[in-house]
Amino acid sequence: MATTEADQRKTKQESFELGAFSSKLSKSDFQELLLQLYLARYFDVRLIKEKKRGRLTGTLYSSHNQEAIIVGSLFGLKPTDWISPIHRDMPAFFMKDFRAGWRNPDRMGMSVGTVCAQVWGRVDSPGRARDNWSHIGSSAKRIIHSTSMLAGTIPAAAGVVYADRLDGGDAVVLTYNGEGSTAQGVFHEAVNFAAVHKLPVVTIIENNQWAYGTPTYLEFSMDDFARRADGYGIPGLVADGQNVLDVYDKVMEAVAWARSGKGPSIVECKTFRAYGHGDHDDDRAAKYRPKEEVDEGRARDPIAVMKRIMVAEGHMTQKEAANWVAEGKGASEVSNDDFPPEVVQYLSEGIEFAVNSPLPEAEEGGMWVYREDN
Amino acid sequence: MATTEADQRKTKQESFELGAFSSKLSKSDFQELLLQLYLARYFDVRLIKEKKRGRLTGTLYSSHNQEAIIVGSLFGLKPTDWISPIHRDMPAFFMKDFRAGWRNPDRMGMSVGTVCAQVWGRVDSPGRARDNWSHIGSSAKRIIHSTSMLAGTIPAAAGVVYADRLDGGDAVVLTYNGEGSTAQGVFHEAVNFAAVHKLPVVTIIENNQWAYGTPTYLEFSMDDFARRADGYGIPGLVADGQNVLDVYDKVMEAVAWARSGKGPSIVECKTFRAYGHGDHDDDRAAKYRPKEEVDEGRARDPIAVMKRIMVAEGHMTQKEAANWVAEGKGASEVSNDDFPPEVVQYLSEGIEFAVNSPLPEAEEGGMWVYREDN
Amino acid sequence: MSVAEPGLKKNYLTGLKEAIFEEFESDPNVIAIGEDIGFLGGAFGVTEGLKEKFGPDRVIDAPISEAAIVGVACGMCLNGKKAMVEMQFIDFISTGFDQIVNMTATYHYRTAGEVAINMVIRGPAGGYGGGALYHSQMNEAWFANSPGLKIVCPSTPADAKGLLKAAFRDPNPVMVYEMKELYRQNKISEVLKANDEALVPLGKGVVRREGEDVTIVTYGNNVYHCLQAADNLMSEGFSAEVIDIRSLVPLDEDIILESLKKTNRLVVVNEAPMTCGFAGEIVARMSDRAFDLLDAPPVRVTRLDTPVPWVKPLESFVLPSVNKITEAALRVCRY
Amino acid sequence: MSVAEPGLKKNYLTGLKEAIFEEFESDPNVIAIGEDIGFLGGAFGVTEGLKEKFGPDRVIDAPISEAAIVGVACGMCLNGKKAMVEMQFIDFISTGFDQIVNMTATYHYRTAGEVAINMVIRGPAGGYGGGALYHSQMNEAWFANSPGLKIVCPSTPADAKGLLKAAFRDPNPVMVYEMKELYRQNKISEVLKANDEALVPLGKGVVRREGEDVTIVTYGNNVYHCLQAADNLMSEGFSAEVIDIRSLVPLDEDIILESLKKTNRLVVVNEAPMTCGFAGEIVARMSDRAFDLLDAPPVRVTRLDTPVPWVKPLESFVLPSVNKITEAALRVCRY
Ligand SMILES: Cc1ncc(C[n+]2csc(CCOP(=O)(O)OP(=O)(O)O)c2C)c(N)n1
Ligand SMILES: Cc1ncc(C[n+]2csc(CCOP(=O)(O)OP(=O)(O)O)c2C)c(N)n1
Ligand SMILES: [Mg+2]
Ligand SMILES: [Mg+2]
Repeated sequence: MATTEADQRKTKQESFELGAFSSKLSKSDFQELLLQLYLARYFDVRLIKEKKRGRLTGTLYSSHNQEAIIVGSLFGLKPTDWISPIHRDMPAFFMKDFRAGWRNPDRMGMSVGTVCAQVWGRVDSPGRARDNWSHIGSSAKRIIHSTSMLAGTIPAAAGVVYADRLDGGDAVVLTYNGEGSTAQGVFHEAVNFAAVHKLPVVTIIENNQWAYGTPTYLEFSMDDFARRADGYGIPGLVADGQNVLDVYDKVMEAVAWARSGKGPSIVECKTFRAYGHGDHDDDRAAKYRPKEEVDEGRARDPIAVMKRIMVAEGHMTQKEAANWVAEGKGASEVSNDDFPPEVVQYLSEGIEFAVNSPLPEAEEGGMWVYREDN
Repeated sequence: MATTEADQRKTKQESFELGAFSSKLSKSDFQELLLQLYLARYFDVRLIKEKKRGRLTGTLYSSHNQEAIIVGSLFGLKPTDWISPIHRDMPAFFMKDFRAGWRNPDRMGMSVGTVCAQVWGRVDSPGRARDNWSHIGSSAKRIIHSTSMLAGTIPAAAGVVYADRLDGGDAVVLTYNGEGSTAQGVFHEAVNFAAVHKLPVVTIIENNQWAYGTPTYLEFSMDDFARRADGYGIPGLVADGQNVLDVYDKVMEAVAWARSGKGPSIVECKTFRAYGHGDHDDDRAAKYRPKEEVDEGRARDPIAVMKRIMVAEGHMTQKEAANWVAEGKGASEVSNDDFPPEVVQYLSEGIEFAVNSPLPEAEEGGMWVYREDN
Repeated sequence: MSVAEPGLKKNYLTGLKEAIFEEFESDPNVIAIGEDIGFLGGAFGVTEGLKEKFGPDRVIDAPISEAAIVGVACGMCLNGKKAMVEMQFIDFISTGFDQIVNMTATYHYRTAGEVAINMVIRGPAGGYGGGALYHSQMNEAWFANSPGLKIVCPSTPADAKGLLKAAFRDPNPVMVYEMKELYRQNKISEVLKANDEALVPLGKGVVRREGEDVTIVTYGNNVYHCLQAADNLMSEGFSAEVIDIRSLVPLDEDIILESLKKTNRLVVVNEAPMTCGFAGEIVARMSDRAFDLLDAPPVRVTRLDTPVPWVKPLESFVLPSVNKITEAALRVCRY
Repeated sequence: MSVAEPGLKKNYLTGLKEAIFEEFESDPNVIAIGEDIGFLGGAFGVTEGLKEKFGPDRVIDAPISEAAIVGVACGMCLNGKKAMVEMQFIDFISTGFDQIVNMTATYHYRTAGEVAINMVIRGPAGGYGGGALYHSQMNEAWFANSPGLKIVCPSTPADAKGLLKAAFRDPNPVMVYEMKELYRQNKISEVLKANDEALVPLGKGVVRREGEDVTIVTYGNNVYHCLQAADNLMSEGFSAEVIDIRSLVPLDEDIILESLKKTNRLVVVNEAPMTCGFAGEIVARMSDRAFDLLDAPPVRVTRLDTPVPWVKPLESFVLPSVNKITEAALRVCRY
């Protein structure tokens, strides 16, 4: 699978030691994780295809190459835990609490159809198509409603678990943040608040090296972003964001720390934004980022990394690994045949639901500014 | 001079080793520093007396017991350096560039009369009495105009030296901040920006253990606030805020670092707020703060500490040290006789100027919203 | 903290206190967060005793982080709490601005009614006390232009209590502009009702003085200036009706319309800068809805378009005053 | 980046670009700071090529820190620079809000004229593009209610260039609301002047279409909706005068008054929420100053008091449209 030179180099660097949590996973857990990586990837490439076909408008913010962060961080959560995803975490909305069964309606995550209805801007989206892309949420499913305002939901995440703790709960909240967004003042205020009150807030940094057109060295001046944690007196962990198991291990460590009452932490997941900031930016990104950097950043595809680990652990044969080769390919280079059929099927049903959902009535635009009942 | 038990205990802890910069000071430098400590203290107690006498209205934010921070940090600055003081640093406005001569009109600091006119709310204040207390400044004197918005001027401080560097200057800026104010988002944004651009911004934290009625453990969760610096990849120093020489050494270290192009740093000066948040808060502060804590916090008066060092260094005799005993006394316990006459004289002239300055004309209230000339 | 002792006259600050203590008492989901509201009891003492009584979990001495304070409160509300946010001075709300207008205010709208944020944001506001630029603001217009927030501004102890209680009970975020110059003005003290009896509905104005010749619409501190101006007008032979709208959003337009039917003349008074302030909003609504009723230009008396300066001559120059209101009303009456 | 080629028609975006490049060229103290304005050239490409041409010292790709961006720019201006701040979308200004209204806007006032902050804050604004709650805002009223700021909103390429240039030259902080839906509308392209010739003074409105029966006052995107509405009105037998005020603060009241002398009827149109929006300000000023001129109620057509929703039917429901303007104007004409 190691096709490019950079990939081969990286492959050699890879150390596949399993951590405290991942070493307890079963073969079927591994298989499930891999399947989820495929699904997250498929979500991404399928939407691009839909847009190319003209079935879809609006900007797409791709999680391509960053799927291990979403999948690995969600895998060990309790159903009662909260999450606060942002623009690059779209699959998280429907992958939360996947362990309860992808199609289980009582699962503490959104249905894939709901999320697709959001992408399509239809009335069956969680917010009835009032705000776009990832700006949805569900208090019933314990997903904080995201907004455009970067880092703007971290205080709410702290508030949600503060309330939960008061009510005797043990919920943890994961907040997802691009590394660039952490320059926001409110990031500081919220993490500091969580530190003071030892709140179970796990701050995941998806350090994909770029914030739109700005490289990290113009955003902050540390090599490991996780060191930001030292400034709050809380733990800061670094995870290999391409390795779903390492993400799982580090996040679970942080979650355990949080759940035991020790407070917040930061988990930096090192990764790389494979394409443009959004799909509108793909062409420009090819100009403002050096090709070598991009090639190197894409080389360790999380699906490929997981396959290598599974082979090494004896959970997969080389032959099986060659079955669905979605890794290392852009949206235009893959077809449905590169994905496990259950993944294609699952998302297709969601899209089916979405396209059959109508637009909201115009009058809804004037509704729900206030709640009327007292 | 070590009168209370706590004082004796602290005295024993005191280590009087001179640092890289203070060890180069002459006897007259020591004398000057001590004189400046007296002056800062006298400013404080005299204003309280003026207010008690009914000559003055408005809240007074006392720097009592924290004077070593102002005096020590300003002592080694170049005239071209900038400062950004806040509510607790009132004497800094006229003590900047004191080395050029207290009464030198070309000095890069405000005249004491101007500052007194500000306290009295008269037209000869730098802002013609438009905003109160420390909310003054002077671009000619390189003092950033403070506002009420805590931490709100740190970005401007970064901007000022960014501009200076572009123009080929080597100015450093000192920003003064209460430890509580650092919880503001804009503190984070500005320090991060300075770190990214390696700007010569020295962030002084006056850690006086309280932010109004809130103790530090509810403001942040570190023992040494200076560790906040680790989160930005910049140096963080701790100074004994009661020892003017230690403040001088640590700030000069930070200034040298900054001036040589290495970038920003944080200098935490550990001190204690001797009285209320403002004089309106004196009575309440006596309730919300444990007496032992207050006694211990007041025990190492910066004037007393400096005298002990001067005696130890042979710059002062025990007898001389007993000359003006202002230390360890509240405003109601001291008289002019407890201060060197030049100090009393200097401030009295300033007050004289202030009380002879008229109020601004009412119509000025409607002026200067915009600059008219193009 | 004594709650609603019958027969005793209470001041404005006590009205606020009683509202808070009663709501804390009756609903265990009520939480307070703000700077120095616990150990100190708030800069003005509005929450004195609250932390002792209800504990540090429900009464949070927050770091100096207005954005996080609002956002944390918003998260609490998202998870079943009713959060009261105290701004130490309403002027400092600017650093929490985004969390109010983009996060909190829009929550119900963008979730299509799923989530209502039951938050109260309150704090000392207004000038006339020599507080200067950053301790005198009336910045309610920023929020009136930000859909999703309700805004009230009580002028009496009973309204302070009743509107604040109503704000707690309302499922939406409600901002309470408290007039700090009225906090301890004993001459406006009055007997307060207890519990549900004390409630004052949001969106209902009140006629403070009846009159025939001109309608003066105002709120907050200026209610008293307008009442004095009405006295002055009387001696000039004009009778002014003074309406205290109390609630800006929603606004009781009918009470103004009713009055205009009688007086056919309108003066609107408030402390905020004139441009895009709430006085202009009232004028604009009435110019449309009551066009035929108006026999004279509807006139505003507001702060000049300046910040609030410090020393008395300057402050008086820019803020509305009894004289300025009287003059404006005379101009309108004599039109 | 080509500057002012004679005879060639340029679009709105190019107008902005030319203004920036010319000002950078002619004054070495001009600096730009914003998110992604350098390597990327800005989200919309307004500053494309600027960093290459003038270097990273003068063109700063800032961290995602709106408050620091404004504050750093303010400090630069305090020390002799002219700083241009780009907000990636004007919606994100909310997180830099305090630095604008309390730090920057008040600087000249609180220093009694010592320091003027020569800052330009500009960014893409406005709806009609499906940008939803956080990429569609017109929040100019917040700043109109914050004394010390000037505010402009150009609707044509020449005004985009000329007002932006004037903003650079003005010693005060000036906010430029750019209509992103107009950025690349080639049908409004026009020939642009160069350098000083291109300047458009702040505070001067312009009559976009002359008429006799009703005055429609507006700015930004809605200029075009109003012109279309004027066509509709013509077919109903009414001739509408359309005024583009271009500059909100300061406001050219005289141009409106002059028009009202002729038409005696007023409709004001803008995109912001109605309550405390700038449309209300214009109505309030005219109700006072032009009371005797008005033969019908002055009417506002604005966004409903809601956020801007995403999908087309919803967005159209809440924003002003040609139809809504036509109807309102007809109501006024037929009054
Ligand atoms: C407060 C705020 N400022 C600016 C933006 C515009 N913006 C949207 S995404 C983005 C870059 C985010 O970079 P990063 O946080 O690293 O996340 P990534 O997109 O790389 O995952 C910017 C500047 C915004 N949404 N919110
Ligand atoms: C943004 C903002 N929020 C709140 C306040 C009110 N306030 C003024 S001083 C103060 C406490 C400051 O504490 P600290 O920073 O530790 O400084 P100290 O007074 O102890 O020197 C507070 C909360 C303010 N001025 N600005
Ligand atoms: Mg990133
Ligand atoms: Mg302090």
